Amino acid sequence: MTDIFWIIPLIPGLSSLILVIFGTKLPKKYISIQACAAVFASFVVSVISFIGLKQIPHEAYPLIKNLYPWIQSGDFKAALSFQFDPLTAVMALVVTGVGFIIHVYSIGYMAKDKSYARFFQNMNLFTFSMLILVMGSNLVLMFVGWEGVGLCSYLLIGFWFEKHSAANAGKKAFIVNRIGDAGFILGILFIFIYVGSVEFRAINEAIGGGHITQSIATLIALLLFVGAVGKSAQIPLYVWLPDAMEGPTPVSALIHAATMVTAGVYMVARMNLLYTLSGTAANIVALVGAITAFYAATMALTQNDIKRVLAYSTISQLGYMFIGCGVGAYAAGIFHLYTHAFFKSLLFLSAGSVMHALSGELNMQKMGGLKKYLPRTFPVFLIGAIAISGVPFLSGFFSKDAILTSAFANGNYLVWALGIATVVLTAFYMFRLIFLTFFGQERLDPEVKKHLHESPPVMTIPLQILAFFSIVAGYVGLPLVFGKKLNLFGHFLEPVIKVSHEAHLNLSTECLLILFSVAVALFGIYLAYIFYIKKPQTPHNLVAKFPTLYKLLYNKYYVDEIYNATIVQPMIKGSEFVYDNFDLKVIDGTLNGSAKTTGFFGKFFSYFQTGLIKDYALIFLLGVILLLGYLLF
Amino acid sequence: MVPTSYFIILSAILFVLGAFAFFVKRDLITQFLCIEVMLSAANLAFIAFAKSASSLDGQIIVIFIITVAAAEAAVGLAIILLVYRQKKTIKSEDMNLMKG
Amino acid sequence: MNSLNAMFPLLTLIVGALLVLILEVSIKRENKTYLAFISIIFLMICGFFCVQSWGKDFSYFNNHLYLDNFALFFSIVLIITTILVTLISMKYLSLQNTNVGEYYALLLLALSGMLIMVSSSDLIVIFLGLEVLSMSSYTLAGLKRDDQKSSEAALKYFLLGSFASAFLVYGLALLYGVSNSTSIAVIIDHFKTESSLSFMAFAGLGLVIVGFGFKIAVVPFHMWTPDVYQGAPTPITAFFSIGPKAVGFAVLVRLLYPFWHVAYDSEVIFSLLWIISALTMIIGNLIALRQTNIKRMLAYSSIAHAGYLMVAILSQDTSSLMFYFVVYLFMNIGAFAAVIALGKKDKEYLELDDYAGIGFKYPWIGATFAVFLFSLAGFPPTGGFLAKFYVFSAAVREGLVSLVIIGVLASLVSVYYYLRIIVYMYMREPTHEVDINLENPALFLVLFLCLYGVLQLGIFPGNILLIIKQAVSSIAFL
Amino acid sequence: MIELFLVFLVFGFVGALMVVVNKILGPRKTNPTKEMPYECGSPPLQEGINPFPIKYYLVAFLFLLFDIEVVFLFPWALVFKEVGMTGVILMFAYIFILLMGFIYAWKKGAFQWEK
Repeated sequence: MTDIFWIIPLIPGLSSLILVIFGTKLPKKYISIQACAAVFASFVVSVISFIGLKQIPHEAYPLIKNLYPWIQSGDFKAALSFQFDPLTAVMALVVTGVGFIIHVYSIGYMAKDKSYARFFQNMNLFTFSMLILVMGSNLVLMFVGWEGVGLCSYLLIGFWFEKHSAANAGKKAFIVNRIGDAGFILGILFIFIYVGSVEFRAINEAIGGGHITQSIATLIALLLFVGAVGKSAQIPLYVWLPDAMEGPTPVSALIHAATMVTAGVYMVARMNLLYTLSGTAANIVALVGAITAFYAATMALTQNDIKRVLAYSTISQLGYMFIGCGVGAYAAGIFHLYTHAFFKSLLFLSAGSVMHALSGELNMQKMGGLKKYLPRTFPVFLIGAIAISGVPFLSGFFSKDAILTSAFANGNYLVWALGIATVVLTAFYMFRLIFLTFFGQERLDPEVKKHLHESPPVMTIPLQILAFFSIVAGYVGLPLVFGKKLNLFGHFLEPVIKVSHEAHLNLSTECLLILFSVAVALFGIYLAYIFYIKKPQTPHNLVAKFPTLYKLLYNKYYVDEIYNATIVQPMIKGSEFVYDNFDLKVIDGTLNGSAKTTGFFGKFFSYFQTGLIKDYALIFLLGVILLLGYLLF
Repeated sequence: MVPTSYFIILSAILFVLGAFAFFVKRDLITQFLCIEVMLSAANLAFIAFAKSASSLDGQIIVIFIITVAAAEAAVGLAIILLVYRQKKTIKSEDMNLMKG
Repeated sequence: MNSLNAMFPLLTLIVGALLVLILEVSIKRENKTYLAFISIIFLMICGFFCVQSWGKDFSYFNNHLYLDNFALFFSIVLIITTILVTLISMKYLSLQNTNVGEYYALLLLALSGMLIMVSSSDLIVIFLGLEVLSMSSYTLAGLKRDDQKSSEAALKYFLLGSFASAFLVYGLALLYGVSNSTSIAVIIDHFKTESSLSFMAFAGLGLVIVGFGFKIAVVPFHMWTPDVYQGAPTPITAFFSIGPKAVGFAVLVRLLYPFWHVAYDSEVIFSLLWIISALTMIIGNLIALRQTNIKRMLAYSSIAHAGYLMVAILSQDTSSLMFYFVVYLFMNIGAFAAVIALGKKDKEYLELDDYAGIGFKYPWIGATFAVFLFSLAGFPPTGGFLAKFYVFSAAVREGLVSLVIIGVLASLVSVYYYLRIIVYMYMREPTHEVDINLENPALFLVLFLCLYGVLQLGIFPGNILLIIKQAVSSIAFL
Repeated sequence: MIELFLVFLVFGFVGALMVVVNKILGPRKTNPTKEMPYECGSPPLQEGINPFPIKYYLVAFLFLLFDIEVVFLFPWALVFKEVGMTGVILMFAYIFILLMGFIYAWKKGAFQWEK
């Protein structure tokens, strides 16, 4: 049963092809059924092959299926061949599983959209390319998938291209990703020069055999990491992700939270030997990850648009994954990828359901008190928030904790500190989001409120499934406190992740670390609680009701003020400052700047294209003279 | 006995003159004649080399080139006529419908 | 093997051309399609001869005409090009009142000129072939006789073209003076005997490179390209964008490959071509950014592609060059066919705005055009990706890393303007009514063939690579 | 061959210089009087060149072509004995091609003087 894995990608591809050809003629119902069925089928196949994989001995890893000797030029070979090993299995399960749930959700969400077929066709195409990316057994095939997902995200971000902003967001995403891809291509070329092959096995053997010097490894690793930075929206190439929220919400959930943006992490984990060999590259990865995590979290504080908050939080969580990979805890990084896929898509989808209920309203300041109107959406949203903030016994807690512990264990205290700080911020902004949206007094437009309704079951049931997984998914990777045996996830990945230097802490330290991170998480929630539930109207009421307690309450209020003045305001101010100056001016500036300069040069050169024969002849002659002068000297 | 290099220098002078006259002149016919000058410069060089190497190939080649030049003349003049019929001018500055 | 078989392809073409001419003048029919079919038949026969003599190394005129597999490969590529161009021309001629039968005869003659060029290794014969090609091209460019742009294009092409060929001839004269011969092999051997290249030799080589550099349109000898491409009838533009380039590069291969093995002084030429190639990639792509006329944009893009091909020349990897040409043939003719498809009686849609919303109005044309553009931009899994990949990886193997980096960046720039057309086709509301003439089976056949070719080469390139390997292994440098 | 190179260099640069200087310094404006051909100061009575009818050009081209092609007959005559039968065949093929061209021109009506 282990040799059928190669059909996993083909099923969505086939379905997408059918939709391309007959899409416009088929009835909506059929389209949705086919699309979901295709993804579900490949999910089933993934599960089967996963079970099969667990039965065979580790020496047989990875399973390789050669379909066609694709490229052969001289000594360069790249086969059209898929591979299946634990890492691939995890990715395939996440992509198909979460993908399936999101497909189902989209049935309800896109129900009224005119270009229904185009949407599902693109989603299937995306699943296809993503699976190619994770299952390809060589870098070239991986690159094919890499480009494919980029293209699909471009198409899906610009899905509502009538909106000018959507079209622009799509273009921005595309251009930024091209910058990353340049690095990626060069990385592949260099690997080919120095290894002589692009097959992952050959590369690993070459590294294991010590055919690659450390400096070369660093160069290649950094080039590849440029690609990862572009795809996974890290500093400085993250700018496209927030704008990408112009796309439909399921797209944001699938592509920009669960799967595509994690491709970079997958790539780094896949090339883990390379990064381990060159310590510098690994450190840079960890550092970039940590900085991004913190930076994005600070920016999430001030956003009022639900989806943008989530987008920044995604960037910050991706930062965590890169921390994991950077400090050598690849298993932990992938583990976080896996849990994050659940709770972040859960958050996005429930945000989508909120939008759905409020007929497209995104501004949190215009919400509040929705708890009673959205009885089914609220609890799942809450679960997602708790999970992401790292409260114990939900999935987010385990993965985040694993990453932070190993960061600490490897002695990257700066990274660890940034991580911890990010925990506070994460908890804070997530619960700010919760409180502003579901608690407090209503700030709805009466117009919106008139047709305020809970989403249909086809949308809420997927949410509940995801919520379930967000709770339990973590238990496959219990922290080392409970002994290495119980960390099934890391154990499962060991054949792929050959790094052995995951430094171990003694029990007490680890427990302290865990408790500490939990404490800061709860602290963040508490802060949010104080500021967005307590503060607004409490004082006046209390003054009116209980004059005797006035002083005490006044003091409490005073304490709040202190909190506010000392912690929150500087944080908010700083993040606003960062957002306004750095993010908007510098980075967008450079992007537009580069576009402008190329445009300018184009103008400059085409100025010589006067259309006059004599000028053409003049340039021709100057060319000849320069050429001869060059030759004769 | 005139040394070959003299012929070569003469042909080089002819060639360069033709080349520069090509874009100094503003009249299509004249520009075309400049090209003919360049071609005959090449012919001169061929003949001179053939003579110095006392081999016949060069002279045959010259015949080929002359033929080609004649054919080019026919095609070229036809095209120039076509343009003249449309624009009533053969100034090369006026041929600027397409640019940029 | 010295045998008259070497003549058959050429004879076929010439007989065909003459027959078409005579029929044109003797049977005065308004509908010229039958001439197209006649010329296609002759092209097929010619192709048949080429396939027959594969691997037999026929030669004639004591090796002034030598059909090694290299020559045959390019001949077949060019024959396919001409067949496709003939197919896309049929309807076009009657729609855009270019309705002259000489058109097909001239195509055949141009093709014969190109066959002479690729299958000879004597520079004078190559020059004669070049002139046959050029004169037919000048006339073809001006065939839209009452369109001012067309005749202006013909004029510019003619003047600058013969200007360039004058340089070529003078270069030949100098080389002849150096080595008392015009056969490439003899010239190179003579170089080998010398201790270092004389001024004359350098000047001659330089001028020859200039002459062919004009044909393949590399910077700074590219100025004519956009104007000629824009003015000429669109099928002819498609023809220009492939035929002359292919032969130019074939000749450069024949000329330069033995030259690389001249131990001394070859690196000067090498660095020169390095600069030219870099400039071509950069400038071509940059100017293409700000074009709004599709034909003009494709012209600049073809300049850029010449730059990539120069990279292949520099990395001395003929197979990647040839593969690039096969792919380039399909994707470029396909793109031009899609452009032609958007036309009706006396009206071509060439501005970017005309393409707004085409993707939904004519889904099939839009989708195929998009595929060709993706291929030109070098996206997997189209052939364009593999072609670029081969060229660049070969270059990296030769250690031309910096040039490859320039190339990759340039092609990143190029993605933008290729993509802009797709954005217009799928993401803009049409500004004005665009209705096109759809009963054009030959054109759609071509679109389909090219689509098939691009995808086949992108996904299953195996077989063609084997053929190319045979062809490369047998390049004869006589 | 140093002279050759010097010639290239000197003429090249001097010529380019002149042209560029011209482009920079020379005034570009022109007026009808300036365009007028100079006929001893008196204004010209008619167009400088009164265009020939197109027929002249046509005949001239054809004459030029067929006249030049004949030039190949002389070398053939020189080596007639050596090349022998093959030469005859090839030359006849050559003549045949020219003949076809001639017929084409004829049928096209290039020779009929008045329509």
